[in-house]
Amino acid sequence: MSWVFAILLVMLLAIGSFFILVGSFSLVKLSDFFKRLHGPTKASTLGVGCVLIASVGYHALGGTDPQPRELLITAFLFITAPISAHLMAKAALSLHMAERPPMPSGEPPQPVEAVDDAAGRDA
Amino acid sequence: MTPQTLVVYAVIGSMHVVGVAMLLALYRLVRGPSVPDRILALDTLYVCAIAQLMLFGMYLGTAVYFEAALIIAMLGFVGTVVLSKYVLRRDVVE
Amino acid sequence: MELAMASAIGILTAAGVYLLLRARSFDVILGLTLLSYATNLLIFSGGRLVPGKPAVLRDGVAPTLANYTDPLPQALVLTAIVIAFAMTAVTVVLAIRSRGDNDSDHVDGPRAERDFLASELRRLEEAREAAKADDAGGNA
Amino acid sequence: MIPFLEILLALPFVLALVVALARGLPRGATAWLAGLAPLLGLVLLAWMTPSVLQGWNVRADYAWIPQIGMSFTLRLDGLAWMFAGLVLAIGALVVMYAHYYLSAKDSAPRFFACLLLFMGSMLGVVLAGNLLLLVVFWELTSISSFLLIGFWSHRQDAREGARMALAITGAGGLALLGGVLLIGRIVGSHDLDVVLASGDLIRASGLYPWALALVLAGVFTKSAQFPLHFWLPHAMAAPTPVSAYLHSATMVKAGVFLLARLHPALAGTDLFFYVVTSVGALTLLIGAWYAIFQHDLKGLLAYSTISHLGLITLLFGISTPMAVVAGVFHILNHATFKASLFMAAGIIDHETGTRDMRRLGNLRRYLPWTSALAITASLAMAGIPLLNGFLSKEMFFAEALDIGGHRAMRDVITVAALLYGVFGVAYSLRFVYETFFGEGPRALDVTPHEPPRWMKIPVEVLVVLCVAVGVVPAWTIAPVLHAGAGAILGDTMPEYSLAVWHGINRPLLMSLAGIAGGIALYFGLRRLFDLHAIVRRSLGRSVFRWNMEALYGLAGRFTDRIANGSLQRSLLFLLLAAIAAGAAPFVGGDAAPLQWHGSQPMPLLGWLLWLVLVACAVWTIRLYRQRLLAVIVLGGAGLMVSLAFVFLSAPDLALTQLMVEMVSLVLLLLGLHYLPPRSPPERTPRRRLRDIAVALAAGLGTGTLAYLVMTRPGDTISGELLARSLPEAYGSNVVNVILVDFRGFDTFGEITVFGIAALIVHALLRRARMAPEKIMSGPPITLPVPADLAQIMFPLTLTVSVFLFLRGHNAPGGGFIAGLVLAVPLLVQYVIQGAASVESRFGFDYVRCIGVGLLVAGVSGVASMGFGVPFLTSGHLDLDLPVIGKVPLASAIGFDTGVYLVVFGGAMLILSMMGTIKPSRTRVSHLGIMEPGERSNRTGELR
Amino acid sequence: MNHLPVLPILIPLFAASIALFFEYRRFGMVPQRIVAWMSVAAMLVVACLLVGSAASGDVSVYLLGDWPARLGIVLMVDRLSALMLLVGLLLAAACLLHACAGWDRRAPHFHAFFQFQLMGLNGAFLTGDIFNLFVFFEVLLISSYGLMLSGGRGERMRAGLHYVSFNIAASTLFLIALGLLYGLLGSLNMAEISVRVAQLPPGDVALVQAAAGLLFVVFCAKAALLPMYFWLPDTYTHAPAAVASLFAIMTKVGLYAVLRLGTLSFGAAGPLDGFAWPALLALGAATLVLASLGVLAAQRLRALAAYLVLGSAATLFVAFSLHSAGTVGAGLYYLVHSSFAGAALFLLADLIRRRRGRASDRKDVIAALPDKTVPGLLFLVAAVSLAGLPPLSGFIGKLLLLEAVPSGPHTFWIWTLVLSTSFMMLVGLARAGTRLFWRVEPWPDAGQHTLEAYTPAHEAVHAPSRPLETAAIVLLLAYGLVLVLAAAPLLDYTRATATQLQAPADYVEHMRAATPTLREP
Amino acid sequence: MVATWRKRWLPSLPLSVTVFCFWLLMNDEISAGQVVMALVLALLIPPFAARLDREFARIGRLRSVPRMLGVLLLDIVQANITVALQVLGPERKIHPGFIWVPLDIDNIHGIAALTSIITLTPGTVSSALSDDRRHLLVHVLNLDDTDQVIRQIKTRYEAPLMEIFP
Ligand code: NA
Ligand code: NA
Repeated sequence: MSWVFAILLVMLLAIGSFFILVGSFSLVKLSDFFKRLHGPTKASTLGVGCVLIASVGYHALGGTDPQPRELLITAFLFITAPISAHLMAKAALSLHMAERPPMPSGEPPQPVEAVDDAAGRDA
Repeated sequence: MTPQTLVVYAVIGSMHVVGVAMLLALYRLVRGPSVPDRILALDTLYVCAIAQLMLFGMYLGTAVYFEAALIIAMLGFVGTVVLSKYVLRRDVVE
Repeated sequence: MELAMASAIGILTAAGVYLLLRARSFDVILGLTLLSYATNLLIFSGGRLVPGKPAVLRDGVAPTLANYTDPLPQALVLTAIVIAFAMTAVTVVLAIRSRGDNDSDHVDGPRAERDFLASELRRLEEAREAAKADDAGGNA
Repeated sequence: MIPFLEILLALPFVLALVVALARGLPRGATAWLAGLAPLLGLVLLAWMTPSVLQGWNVRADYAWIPQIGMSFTLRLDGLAWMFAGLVLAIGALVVMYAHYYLSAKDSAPRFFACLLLFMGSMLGVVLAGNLLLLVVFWELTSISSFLLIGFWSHRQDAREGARMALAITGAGGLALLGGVLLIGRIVGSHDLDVVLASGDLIRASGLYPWALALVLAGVFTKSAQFPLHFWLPHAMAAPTPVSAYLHSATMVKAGVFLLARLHPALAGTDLFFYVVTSVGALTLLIGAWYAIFQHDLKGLLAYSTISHLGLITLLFGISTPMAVVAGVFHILNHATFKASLFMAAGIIDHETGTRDMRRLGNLRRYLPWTSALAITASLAMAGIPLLNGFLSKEMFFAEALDIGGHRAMRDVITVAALLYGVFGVAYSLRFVYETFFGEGPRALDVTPHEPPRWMKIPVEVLVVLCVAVGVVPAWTIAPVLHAGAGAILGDTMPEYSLAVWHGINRPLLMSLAGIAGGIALYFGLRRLFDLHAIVRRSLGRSVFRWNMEALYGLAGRFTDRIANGSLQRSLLFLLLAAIAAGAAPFVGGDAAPLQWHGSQPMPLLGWLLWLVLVACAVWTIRLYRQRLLAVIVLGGAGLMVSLAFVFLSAPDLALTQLMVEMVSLVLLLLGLHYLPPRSPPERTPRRRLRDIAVALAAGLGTGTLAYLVMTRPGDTISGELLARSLPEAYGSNVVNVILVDFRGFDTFGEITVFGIAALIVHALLRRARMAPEKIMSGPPITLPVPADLAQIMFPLTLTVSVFLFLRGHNAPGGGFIAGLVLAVPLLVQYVIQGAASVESRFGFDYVRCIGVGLLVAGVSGVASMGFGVPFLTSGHLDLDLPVIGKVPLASAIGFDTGVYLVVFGGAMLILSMMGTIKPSRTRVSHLGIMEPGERSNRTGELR
Repeated sequence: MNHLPVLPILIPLFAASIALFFEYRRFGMVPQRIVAWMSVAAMLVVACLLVGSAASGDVSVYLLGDWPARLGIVLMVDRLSALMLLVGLLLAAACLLHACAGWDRRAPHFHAFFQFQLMGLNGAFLTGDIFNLFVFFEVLLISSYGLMLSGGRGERMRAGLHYVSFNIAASTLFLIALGLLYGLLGSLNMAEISVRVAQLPPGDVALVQAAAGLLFVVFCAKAALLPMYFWLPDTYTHAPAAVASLFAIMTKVGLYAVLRLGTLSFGAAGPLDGFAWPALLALGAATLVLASLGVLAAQRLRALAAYLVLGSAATLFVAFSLHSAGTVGAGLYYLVHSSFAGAALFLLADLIRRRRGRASDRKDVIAALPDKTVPGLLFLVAAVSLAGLPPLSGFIGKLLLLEAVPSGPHTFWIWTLVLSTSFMMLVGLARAGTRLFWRVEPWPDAGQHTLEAYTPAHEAVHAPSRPLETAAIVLLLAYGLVLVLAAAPLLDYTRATATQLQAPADYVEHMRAATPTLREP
Repeated sequence: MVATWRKRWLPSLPLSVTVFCFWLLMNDEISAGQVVMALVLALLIPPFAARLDREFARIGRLRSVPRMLGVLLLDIVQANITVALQVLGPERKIHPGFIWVPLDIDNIHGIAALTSIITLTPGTVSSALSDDRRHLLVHVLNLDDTDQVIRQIKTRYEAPLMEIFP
């Protein structure tokens, strides 16, 4: 392995882990659920993506795994992350009716009920 | 120091960083306050786990953890989906 | 490393046992789940803790315990996980059937539930009495 | 050689069966069938009489359990012959009497079957030549007498009397068993001949007191000796033929029979003498005294029976040869007059509708012949000369006066004997006077008259015997007595003369004094007290009842308090037992000290993950009352466990744990829908503290044990597994090879468990209608975007599933994981698209899928058996295909296919059943408590 | 290749799988019943053959997967295994007969569960591998859950929840013990474990003992020993009849495991030899006393039967804990007896329960009992047998046990215990019998309460007479009769079994000597 | 005839191709055997999976795919950095908000793709689709200019997607 590749890998790893960290950090730092919801997308796109690319490169160079199989992981993440985010947002919206913006057409918000026990904040 | 060891150090470092990220997610998981927060935290933990797996595979120079990472990427969202659906409707399968 | 594993096993066990002793079916199920984590880790560590040597044979590496971890406990844990899952499924369904049929999710059934409600009422009553007494005392 | 003895014994049992089964027969036929047993038995006995009288024992021997010296040995010696004759003869009379006695409502087959059963058991007792066999028949008499006493089962006194008799005599039987076993230990055999020949050995043994006590416990309970006599009067609730039989010739005589039987082996010590004579004397007096105050004819007779049995016991206790002779003689005499008296009492009851002497009287006017018979028998009971009772009583007096060596005892017994004479006359007089003389009868519903001719015949026969024996004993009873007593005494048989007149001697004077005293006592009592007003409660019965109630109360309290049906208690004790068992080896004086070994160093990352795991576990506890939150946090713990597996070289485990984690989460949420969202608060802090203590102890214990094990150097067979995995099982993922090959059998069981779990879920939810905790308003939500995305996922996940399945043998994966990877995406479809939509597109029969899977796995395992190798032996084949090249095929893949199908089918069955529970039409309020009007529908079953 | 040892596991597996294809609603009950009976018959034949070959003292070894015993899983058939197998199957035949009276129709998947249950039982008796024992325990437990719950509702669900939760907790403990044992000894083969225990360094003995102790706690919990029997009365009371009677063998599985491991793995004159017996003896005795109190206290006939089963298990603990060849031999005889007699009483209790209408099998409620003659007789026989009265098998069992108690300090109190508890059971059974069969109308002085609870004859449910049910009970009681008549040969067998258990070296030798057919040893 | 056959056995060529590539990518070596296996799966799985389809994909021109992917990649990187800076900076500078984005695209696959893209781009999360599928609710982490966000979404993503999924 040459230094060039090594440094490239190190950079990828650094970027990746940085964004993963920032993603989690935003979970802790931000004050509102919808703000926090933006965090994991960073982790699952650029964060994990960089690590995966690093992994592809590392295994290809090391000969342990010639195929760029990690791309499949990215593919799956790119399909599943929106599903998760969409549903979490929907769930949160149903709990926070007040924050829900009115429909653009002016009709009232859909009466989405929330599960009352889910709103419970622990004592 | 060889390029190899440099990368290994970087991998180890990254693993620790991701570990810290998991701790941060843990904070949200146990603190809440709302249920979607916890769901989000669990989801984040899963995402971090993928990174950990890949990093550990690099550290060992083996591909045996690929399947596990693939599974998390492919199905880790199931928990999130089901939990969110529960919050939305209680009836997970309608 | 063993210390961490053993302490984790211990904590999971303690948590599981505590929940196991609760009075509601769902809590018991949660306790059993925690216990099964502890158990799986314990069986697993019966093969000693060997990081980074999965028992997937590689070319050119002698198939000995020096190069690979002990695979047998892993196989045992796999079986244990599956069985624990099967049992969880049965317990959950049983819990909902029991609750559906008996109108109570108390593990000891509706009678225990009635006892519980009665004691809750008594407690409330006592609290109210106490409050009243306090009021009276305050007024005096 | 005709097996006479066997036939003799078998007759009653066989006929009992015949009578019981012959339901449609006329009553007369039933009675004749029943009577056949004693009659034929008597014939057989007569056949064997010559050899018995010549002193030969007739024996029959069959091995039963030779290992413990239990054999089916029958043995007819003089004593047995005498008793058998008594049992059969009186049995025959009782059958005859009973035929007329039983009313149309009573089930004759049932009665006679029980009676014959009892008769057979009694015969067994007297014929048994092996002590264990004797115990068998002994307890059979208890059981069959229980049935007889409780024959009128609609009456509470009958039920209680039966239970009391069974309890007391049954307990005595158990004691006897203990005694017999002890004798067996001393002698080394249970054969009666051997035991009887080993008297010295037994008496010399240190176990003798125990053996004696236990045997006597059997004897005394059976023959109603004080203080366990009280069951006998209560057994009077039985129909009179039963009383006549049980209390004259059989049940109670079994006790004294045993005393006689084992006399050679046990008697002859001071212990024996003092215990038996004093119990006998006490019983004698108490029975007689109480008899005076009974108002019920049968009650009076019962107490008199107790008294007479006391007398017989006393005689055997005295143990001199003459006393034994007297005892045997009195057994015979008592049987005859007591049977006739009971029958007479039965006739009176039958004709007047009452047995209460306070209402009877003057019956000689109405039933002259019966009265004459009864009066004669009563006089025999009182011991009036020229009747048989007189002879044995006089022998008793003679023996009482003749006791040597025990001066004090002699005096006591002499006084007792005199009192016995007095009391005996008094109660006999009361019986005669208040029934047949004086005024009355009072307030009867019927006018009494003589019973049917045939009903009196048994009484007549017996009374004639009383008189005959009393007048000419030497011509009538002498050979019988000789045979009976001779069997007990053997060489020590004394010279005695049976005659009415022995001149004026002290016994005669005692007799006369007794008669005079008795008359004086009865009439004196009558003058002093209103006898009719005295109501005696049975103290014994009260004590018994009280004891039983105490026992039931104790049992009830204990049982309720201990096994109170609380799951928490069950679990608590399980945990405590486990903690105790785990800690026991390390506590105590000689326990080995623990050997601590060092731990491997742990990287920081490890501690980070450890922290996550532990925090998740602890917060699950903190949040457990808010169930949804607990489930989410628990998911974090599960993920961390998977990661631990990853770092500790177990990729397969990690995969499986992950998959199971996801499915479990779904499962818990599906379940939570039908459960309250929160757990109510704990009741008592003390309880919580206790639980915390137990939890900590369990955790500490498990953790410590785990640490100690983990840090020890290991020595396992796994090295060989690693070495042989690739060359012999053709797989490089050793864990998977273990699962499908080395220990494929475990996996077989595991998938069976999985399949069964799914079937249980199916069975439980198939038709269940359950009220969900909360029904959301509006139609099901649609999720078009996630649905679309998940749909893209689906074929890809299928591909991954196939991939994991095929690769499993050489890389992480395998049938189980692949099966779940197939199931989970489908589940996601259920969640996102709704059950109806998915199931309309995929017409899976998951139940059959499980069946097919199990069959595939089984068949692939069985296939190897065709090649002469064991089940599940793997084969390997390298297919050389064109284009593709070499394709390695391991037969284990067939097995894994089965696993795959079972897991997929099982997981889907569970999840789809849980997802598609039919909601009950009743709605629940937000508290989860149904409104009152809706309760009827709550069972959850479809109508 | 002699495949006999594996057949008792495979036959029910295949039968169950096939039964899954014949769903009642489409095919009716007949195909399922045919499958079930063919399976039971085949297993009975196999079991007889196995008993025949084991009787000679031979230990059959079956190397699954053709791996040497230490690597793979091994099935071992010695006298004990063969006996347990046969007893279980004979019992199963009667239960199946009872179920075929129509109860199988009401419980979805009954026949599949039933066959799985037999598979689990047979597997547990046959396996020579301790983890495989766990697996078969789970198979038999989970199928017992199925049998107990399928088609049920109401209280049975709650009782089932108890049963299931308790057993899962116990199974968890089982796993913990196995994990520790494997970690300490490095083997799962029961015989191999005994060899390794014998070579244990002194410092590890206490650890192994702790693990073995946990294991024994599990088995004792399944066998319902104090203080872990609380689950049993409730469960057995609420289980359907055929199932409750099949459960009569379930407590015996725990006992089997105690006996097997106590004599083999942790016996064999190793450093652990006999470590558990004193405790088990004391607990067994205490359980026996409590069980007899339970018999007295039981308000329902089914609870009474449950306590009798409990008492029989406790008696067996006493017998086995004395660990002499004589007591173990006697205990095994008693085991056979109590399985059959207990099962018979459960079936009978159900019969009575249904005939008494809403009074059910409650002792404290007076109710008419239509057609009581046959049940009454059967009850009499079962009660006499269970109370240990002559001349039935219970008496012989207790007699053998008393006879076998070695002379020594224990003799006195064990005799007292056995005899006095027999007495209490006798009293309890007599009371139950008189109340159920004799007290069929209230007596005149009965209180208002009694009169209100009274179910007169015309209100009693005339449950359709199902001849198969009675036949099943008669069959079970007939087994008892055979036990009486064939006591001597059976005792020879059980004593030989005990001797074989006491000298496990031979067993270990057989295990080690077994060589794979194709592979290298 | 051919159409029904195709619909039944080869319901979606893109899907078959995807499965084929997926298989080859997933395995650690490409051999003849693997290619055959990939072909088999590519033929077997889509008919099976297609049973789930509610609305079949109408796929138009694929010309704009590479360009759009490039744009997306660039946006993801750029937005990641932006959002990272926002998160690390003081929170008061963040002004989040919801906006309803009116949709012109009506192909459900297109909508799904658009939603995914919006979510995958840090700073925006698509939270709900109106029942008539005409509006998409988007949460924006830092909402300075509503119209600009809407415009960007519509031009950068919706337009090319409408080409791909007409
Ligand atoms: Na549902
Ligand atoms: Na985004």
